[in-house]
Amino acid sequence: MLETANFADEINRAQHQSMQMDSSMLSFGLGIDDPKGIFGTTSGLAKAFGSERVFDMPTAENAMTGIGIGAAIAGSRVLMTHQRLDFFLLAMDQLVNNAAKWHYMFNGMMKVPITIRLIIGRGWGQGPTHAQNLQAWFAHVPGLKVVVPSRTENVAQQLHQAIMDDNPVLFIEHRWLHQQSCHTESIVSLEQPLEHTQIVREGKNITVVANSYMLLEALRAAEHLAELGIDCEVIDTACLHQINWSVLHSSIEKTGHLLVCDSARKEFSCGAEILANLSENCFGHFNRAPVRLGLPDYPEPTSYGLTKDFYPCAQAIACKISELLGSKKSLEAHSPLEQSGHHDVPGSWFKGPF
Amino acid sequence: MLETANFADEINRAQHQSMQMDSSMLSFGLGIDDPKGIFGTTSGLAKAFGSERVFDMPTAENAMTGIGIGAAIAGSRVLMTHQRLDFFLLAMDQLVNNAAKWHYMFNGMMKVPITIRLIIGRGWGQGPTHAQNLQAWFAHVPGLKVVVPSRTENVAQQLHQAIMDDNPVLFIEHRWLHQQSCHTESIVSLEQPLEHTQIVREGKNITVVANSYMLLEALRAAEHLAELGIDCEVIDTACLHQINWSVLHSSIEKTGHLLVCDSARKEFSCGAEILANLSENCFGHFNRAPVRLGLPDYPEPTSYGLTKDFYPCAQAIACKISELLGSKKSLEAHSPLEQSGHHDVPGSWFKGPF
Amino acid sequence: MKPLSDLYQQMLRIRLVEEEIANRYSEQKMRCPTHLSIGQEAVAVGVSSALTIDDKVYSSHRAHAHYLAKGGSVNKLIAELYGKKTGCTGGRGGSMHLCDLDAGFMASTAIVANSIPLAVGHALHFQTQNTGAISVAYFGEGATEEGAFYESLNFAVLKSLPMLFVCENNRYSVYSSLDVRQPSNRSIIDLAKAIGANTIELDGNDVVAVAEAANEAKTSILQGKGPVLMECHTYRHREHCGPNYDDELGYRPKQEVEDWLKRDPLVLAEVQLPSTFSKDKIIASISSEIGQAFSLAEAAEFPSIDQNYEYLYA
Amino acid sequence: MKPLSDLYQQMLRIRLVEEEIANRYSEQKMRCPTHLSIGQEAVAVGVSSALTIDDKVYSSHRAHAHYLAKGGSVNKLIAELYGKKTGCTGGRGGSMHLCDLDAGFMASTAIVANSIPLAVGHALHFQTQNTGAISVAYFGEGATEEGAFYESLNFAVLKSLPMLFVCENNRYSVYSSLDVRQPSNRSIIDLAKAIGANTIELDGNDVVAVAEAANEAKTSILQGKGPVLMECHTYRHREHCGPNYDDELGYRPKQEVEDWLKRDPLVLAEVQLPSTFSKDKIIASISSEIGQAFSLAEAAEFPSIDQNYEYLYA
Ligand SMILES: Cc1ncc(C[n+]2csc(CCOP(=O)(O)OP(=O)(O)O)c2C)c(N)n1
Ligand SMILES: Cc1ncc(C[n+]2csc(CCOP(=O)(O)OP(=O)(O)O)c2C)c(N)n1
Ligand SMILES: [Mg+2]
Ligand SMILES: [Mg+2]
Repeated sequence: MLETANFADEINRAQHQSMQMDSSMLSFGLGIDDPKGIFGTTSGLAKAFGSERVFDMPTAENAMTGIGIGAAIAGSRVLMTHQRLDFFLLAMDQLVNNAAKWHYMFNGMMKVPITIRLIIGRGWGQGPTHAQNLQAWFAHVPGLKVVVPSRTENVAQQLHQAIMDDNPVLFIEHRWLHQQSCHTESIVSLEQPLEHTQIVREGKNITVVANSYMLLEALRAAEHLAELGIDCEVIDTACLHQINWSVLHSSIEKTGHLLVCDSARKEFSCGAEILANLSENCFGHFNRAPVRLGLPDYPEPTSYGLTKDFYPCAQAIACKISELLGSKKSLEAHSPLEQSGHHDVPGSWFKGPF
Repeated sequence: MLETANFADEINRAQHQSMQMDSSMLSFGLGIDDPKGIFGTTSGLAKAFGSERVFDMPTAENAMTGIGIGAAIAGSRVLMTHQRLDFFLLAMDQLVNNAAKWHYMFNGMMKVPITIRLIIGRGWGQGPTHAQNLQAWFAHVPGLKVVVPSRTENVAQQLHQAIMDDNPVLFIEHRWLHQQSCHTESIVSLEQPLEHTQIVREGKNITVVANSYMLLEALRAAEHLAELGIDCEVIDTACLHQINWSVLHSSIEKTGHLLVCDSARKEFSCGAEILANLSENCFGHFNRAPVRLGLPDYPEPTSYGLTKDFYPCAQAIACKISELLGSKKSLEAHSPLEQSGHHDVPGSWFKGPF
Repeated sequence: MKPLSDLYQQMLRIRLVEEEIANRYSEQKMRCPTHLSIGQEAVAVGVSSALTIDDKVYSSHRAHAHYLAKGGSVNKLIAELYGKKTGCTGGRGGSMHLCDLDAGFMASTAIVANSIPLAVGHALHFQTQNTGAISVAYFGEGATEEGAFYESLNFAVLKSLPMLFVCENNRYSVYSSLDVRQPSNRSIIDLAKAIGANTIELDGNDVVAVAEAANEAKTSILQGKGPVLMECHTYRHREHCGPNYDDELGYRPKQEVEDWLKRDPLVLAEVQLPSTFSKDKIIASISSEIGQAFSLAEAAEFPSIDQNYEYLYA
Repeated sequence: MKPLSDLYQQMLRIRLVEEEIANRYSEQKMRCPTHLSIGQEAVAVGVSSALTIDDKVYSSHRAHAHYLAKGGSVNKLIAELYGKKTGCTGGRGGSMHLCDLDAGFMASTAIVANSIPLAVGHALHFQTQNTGAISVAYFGEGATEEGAFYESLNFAVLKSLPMLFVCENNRYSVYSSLDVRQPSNRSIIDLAKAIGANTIELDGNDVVAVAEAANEAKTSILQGKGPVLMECHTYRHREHCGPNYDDELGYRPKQEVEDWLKRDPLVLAEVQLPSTFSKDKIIASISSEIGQAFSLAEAAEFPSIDQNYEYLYA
């Protein structure tokens, strides 16, 4: 029987390995050494590497980010973890005015090897201030790297290489991915060079671009559509700072159709950039107008009753694709994709309270 | 002889009028009542309305923003001014987690009538942390309004209506606009309803979209191109939260060509959203692939020697347009647009030191 | 000052409401992160006893007690936890975003320390409008680590605003004890004094002490003597977030937990009550109120998804 | 400790460099915002006298004196103001972003208080690497209003980091006097004490006093007694940003300005110098050094625009 690994454990493994490989490495964040170990992702680190290298911190996100940057400038390798991306809004000055610009404005004399893990909440009443994905903000700022993982197979590789990178990297984890598993066999080695933009599923009818949890939904939709004779190419844009545009351009040249799925608000988003770039560069290769899916332009409400359609799911993706391709299939054709159980949890294992 | 008004004075006038009309209104910011009056834009306010209503503040952007929001929730109308947008990065938590969401997450029970003036620096060695325009960040966040003025004619109207709006509004002023003038005759009344997206120059060959200082460059380019027989339609997207898409769509249907000029980094930008939206909605109306201009993806360097081509100017716009339209005109054809004098100042009146 | 029996009754009511939330949480119908105030009721009740409807309150993620003590509707609270239309924010905000404007409870927010500046802004409005009311910010000792707290206190003192800062020092921020977050020789009171605030340090489980201190503070504030910071030492009985006890995790010393449980604010008050005081009758009436609140909440409709676009802008 | 004549000489050198910048600024070849330290040289020189090359320094927008006193190259400073390739950041950063790694001057930054956490982070690195060096943060009294200052100090004390905080209290933030920014009864020293730092308050225009205090502070820090905050009272002579005097604007009381000008740190030191000390000879040598720095800067090339894409990523 094949053994399986899960996403949270892989994240944990990458951290252990990195700390082992670089004895200068420090890791800190609120609750990093607490009994729950940040959804299990940091369990055992403090024990293995001691409280000088792995430590809890005051609730002071702004200065603590600066302190991480300073330690990185000084020669430590730094990993910082925030239980929610939303809390990190307090530290934008340090991130943008210092970390992002340091290497550049000091003419290459110093570098800032800091990685900042940001966890995005969703569902179970996370609500307006515990469920924001601001990947578009980070991607807009020159000098930052932004990695948004989706798959258990390569998340350890992605995190390890983010940590070992000598630049500031935002590592944006969706909370609903933590329990995802894969066969240990399929896991990519930590050292294997990153594919910044990866074709996860080949297809010839339409190019579907996604990252984070949205990629899983896109893959589910693609599996289902295959049965209906629609062949989707699904591309993972995990590394937003360095999209391999030629992969996307070739795909459009092949398929002639594009759906971009954003895991944040649809407008003024990373999805907009992808759609804009492909429109500029693949003009003449589109058979129909490209389309987008994303979150609506209001905050995530808290109530179970209000979040039903807040996140586009596999079914919505399938509908959008068949609509784009002018397929006659009705909504019902995609009902196999309907989520069973509650829409506000990733699975029945999730029981709150946060 | 016609009298002229200037941009800074118009901003000043709008504030005086607003404070007069709403006796609950408070206005504060670093140096708001100092001898220089924030480039003249706040001169006389403290004297006219007293130090209870118009006051300087501690260097504490985060809490002061929250305090402004709290006063607005309580029933004051609030205007806050930052001498540089870059300083406001300290207050993203208050802006995004409180101001933007308040009305929504409390189900319409409260409102937040706060306007935040943010000034963008450029040139004279402003450098990496005094010259950022993060309009794309603000436009991405549901619940914010974002107004980016360009013209003396309507800047008082725009600011007055921002202040009188019962929602949080970011009002992003480019420092190089402050000395711009126009005939007093052409000034729009404070009460006249805003045109969120305005055709500033009609034309039939290409649609050029811009805001902020970039709009002036686009207009200069358009004047020049007209002489060469290229007729540009120039559209001002001053209100990023509420772009009147039908104005843009109709324009594309007419011209079949699009250039979007962004006053910030080109990628992951407002320009991307505009290009994406038009590609989705005007498919089939484009004669050629749409194009973009914007700032490069590195910070503004400080040195005079390094900033020469950092900001796309009228000449660059003209070149891009003739290239797009397949015109045979060479770079030299656009040399009348070349800036006279130093490239890092808006005019010879500007003598530093900041 | 209100008689002890009143204060006790209010604490008991809050306790019973929260115990019922805890009992029913595992039914998975209250689907939002929920931070119970059990063990800390004396602070909310004591402070509120000094406030009128015109005084405004802001709070944090742990806000149920503050909301109820200020006069917030229990029906709307429970309905909110159920995410129903009849909830205090119509389901938009959940447990971490409460509001009852009729009671002068402005808002609680979920980002540590970020409602403190709002409260100070409200006090600024009061000052410029000369209203004679005060603004109150409740927060945990963890929030005092945030720059927002420091900047807010500095400004409130600078302007001598009508502002009461209430710090509930329950010694923990989630699982983290004070010693990994604050210097051992740092006292919140001394810090506030150094900034120029008036201060009162007290036993936050002694409801009478809290009430007296709050009254005294309010009087001083209204005399224009500037903001007051009260540091109330207290303890939460259950886990940081959620309905259970979690002391099996071992993050709090056993002895410490036992000592504080003995100092339960309800127990401390109970022994001082007159012998004529009939607890049973009160429990019966509260229980029926609570039962009704839950029934109403369960029966109420979810808000309509069609309204999701409402109230994005005013 | 270094002899007074050494300290004086260094102050004089910094003064003359900055005066020459001021003289030439109107030529409009130094095209960047420039904040002169004239009047505040004693702090930089006194503190630096206690530091070795291994001790690292971070500073703010007003950094020329800190940079030069720590041993930063004058040629690279002037070239940087001219935006030349030979500047200390090759023209990337300008006056507000200085760096001389050979001298242990890490960086100055242009956002108020935002280099303080960096310095603390450097101290954290020193502590975990057990290097026996200290990290220094210079900042103005305005920076103490920022939460970043407070949070940084809190963490440094919590971890007992090898950290020296140097506050230059020159009473103004741009045109704003202390009374519109900080409570009248707030002392930065008391605040730092309340947080648990060791503190020294002193006359920042007395270079010997500063040097002694810095030495004492460093000894204490290296003994593991935790961070020290020095509050140095001082005054800037010229406008906040730029080469001129601006007292005609009237934002500083005339008498105050006069009193402080009399207490010029150079004047205070000069009267204590031995009679054998020959100022003229020193001025001559410094002037030639400065003249050369300006000539080199003027003659140097601008960095190539083609390199604008370099160093975005390491
Ligand atoms: C800015 C921010 N950082 C972290 C969190 C996560 N968090 C939620 S509650 C909490 C504990 C705060 O402790 P304290 O202020 O003492 O309040 P208590 O829970 O003890 O009542 C933390 C860290 C948050 N909500 N916001
Ligand atoms: C966060 C931030 N807010 C405002 C400014 C504008 N600013 C530049 S220097 C300065 C004065 C700071 O005063 P202080 O710290 O006392 O230093 P000084 O200029 O007196 O040396 C201000 C407000 C800034 N650079 N950064
Ligand atoms: Mg606590
Ligand atoms: Mg100062």
